[in-house]
Amino acid sequence: MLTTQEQLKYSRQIMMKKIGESGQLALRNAKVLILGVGGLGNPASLYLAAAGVGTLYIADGDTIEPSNLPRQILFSENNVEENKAECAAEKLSEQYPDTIIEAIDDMLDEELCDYYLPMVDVVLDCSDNIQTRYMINQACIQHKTPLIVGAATGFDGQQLTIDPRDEHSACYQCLFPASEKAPANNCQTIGIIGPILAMIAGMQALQTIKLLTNNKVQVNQLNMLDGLSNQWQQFSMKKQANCPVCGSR
Amino acid sequence: MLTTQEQLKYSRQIMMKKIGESGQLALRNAKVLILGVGGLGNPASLYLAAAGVGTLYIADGDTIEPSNLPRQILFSENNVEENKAECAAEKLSEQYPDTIIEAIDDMLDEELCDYYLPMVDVVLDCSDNIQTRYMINQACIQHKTPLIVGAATGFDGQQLTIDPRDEHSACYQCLFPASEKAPANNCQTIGIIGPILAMIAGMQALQTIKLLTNNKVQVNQLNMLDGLSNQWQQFSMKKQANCPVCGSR
Amino acid sequence: MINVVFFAALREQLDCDSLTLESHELSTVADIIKQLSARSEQWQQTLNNASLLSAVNHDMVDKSHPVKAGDEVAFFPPVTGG
Amino acid sequence: MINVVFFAALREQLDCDSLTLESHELSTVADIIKQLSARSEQWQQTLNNASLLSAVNHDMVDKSHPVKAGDEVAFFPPVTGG
Repeated sequence: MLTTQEQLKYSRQIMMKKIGESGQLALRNAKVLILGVGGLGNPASLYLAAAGVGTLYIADGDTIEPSNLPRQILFSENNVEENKAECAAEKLSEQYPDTIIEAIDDMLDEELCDYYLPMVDVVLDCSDNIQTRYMINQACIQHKTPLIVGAATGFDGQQLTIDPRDEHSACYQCLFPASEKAPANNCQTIGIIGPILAMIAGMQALQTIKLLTNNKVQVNQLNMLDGLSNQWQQFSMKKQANCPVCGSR
Repeated sequence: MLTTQEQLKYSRQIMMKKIGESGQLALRNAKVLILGVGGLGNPASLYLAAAGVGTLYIADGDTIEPSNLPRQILFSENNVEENKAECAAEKLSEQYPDTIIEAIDDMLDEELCDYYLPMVDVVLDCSDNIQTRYMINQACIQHKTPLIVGAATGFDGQQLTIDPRDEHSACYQCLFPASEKAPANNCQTIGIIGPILAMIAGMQALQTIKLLTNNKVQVNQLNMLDGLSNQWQQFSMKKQANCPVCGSR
Repeated sequence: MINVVFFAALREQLDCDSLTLESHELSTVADIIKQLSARSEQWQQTLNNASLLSAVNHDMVDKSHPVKAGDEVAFFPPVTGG
Repeated sequence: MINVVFFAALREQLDCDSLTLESHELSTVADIIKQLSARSEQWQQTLNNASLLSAVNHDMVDKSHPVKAGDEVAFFPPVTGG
């Protein structure tokens, strides 16, 4: 049951048929892992805590640098050199006392995934490199945990949702077959502008809330934002029968 | 000239060809008015201050209520009953000391528009009702000030950009001819979910940054987000020759 | 055939994402609204809202705009909150 | 004719948003890449990146996928930052 105070606070969400009181309760009972608390993980964690998600695990091994500040909106000058996950957890805990926030001050590896994934309902991939993306994809397939992927560099962004509980859902490896020439492009090499991250992380948070409240979430769909032309494109993808990660399920 | 510190801090923006050092300087010299500091104005003002916009005027006559907290990410429980513009200005000033923030603790009227619009380069319409939207549209047409409109309710959002300096640009009134049956739907009556606001305000902030850095900004284009189906649609619109607001220019 | 699509809050109000109509007898957007309004009170009310927006092949048009076989006609509401 | 569109960072790299090609002699996505690669060193490098993604009529496909007149073929890069 929601308290009277919760009913008031979350009233704009509860009044929506697709959320309702049962949806708000589902958010309160949900456990979400956010991998990476940089440009995407900052707004994603803020909006999920704000919406009333009960437990957030946020993982990042990096420390805050001055060049992060123009887009990583939880952090200030005086947080420079702090661990990102710990700093974000502290700020979110203060602002959203209803949410339990646990910081993991390390980039996840397979061992940490084996520990955390069985506890959570969904994972957000907010990481900044393709090796981590392959790793969390494989771990989510193995643990049958839904994975909401976001990525951004320059004026561009991409979002896709993987649901290993659905036998037809493609995985990250189906989309981007691992090659020896994995792209080295990232925010350090080609730059990034904050609002692209707000839009992609917003889509990740939206998919997460829909998934947790038992609304339909679109899989096998690559959403691509081309920010300079202000255009979103949507591409259909298929599970690859011979995918080395999800193909043999 | 940018200081060495600014060059480091904004390096991920400066390294992009479409921004560069000249773009970053343009952001620093820019003055932006944000009308409404609710669900849209919160992330829009955060991302613009973070990106290094030099001066933000933020206007809102409302006070913070508990039901705002699940989506208005600058505010906490202990800000309830404070004025939104003042509270946001205080938080933003602390987090982004490079940006001058002026709070206007009143919803703008025509008189305030006549005072502020000649000072600013662009206005963001982050208001929550159609009367204010018509008012700011008319004022921007009159002062030839670009207007970046965002709107959201439920799982849905819309964004359009109006540039009165471009004689072919349609205005808000061209899109939504004023009728006696103006829609009464708003966040109080049909609810709202935070991530939709992040996506729409992100698009507003992106358009603002593109405009200020002399990149092409798309006018005559209604961008519509249908969050339940996770789809963006784009519709072309035309300036109406007989529009009572912009038609006789 | 004319492909009619609904977006945003209309989908929930009409419990319908899209449908197809035979194009003969339909010469304008208004004709489509009139034909669909006969379906029920709910359709009548939703589609005759003065602020309903319409587009043909992704161009926003008013209700007198012609339609022909093969067109995609979209209906959606204005959004004004924030 | 085949309509070829580029998205995201490719636009800046190629200084091109879209173009059209005669469809005869082009039977797969790979053929399009081969033909366009002849334009310059820049096109050659950009389009022969192993991680380049391609779609035909908004379905993601691999490079051996057939193409025909009227198709829209899109190229775009994977995005991996965050």
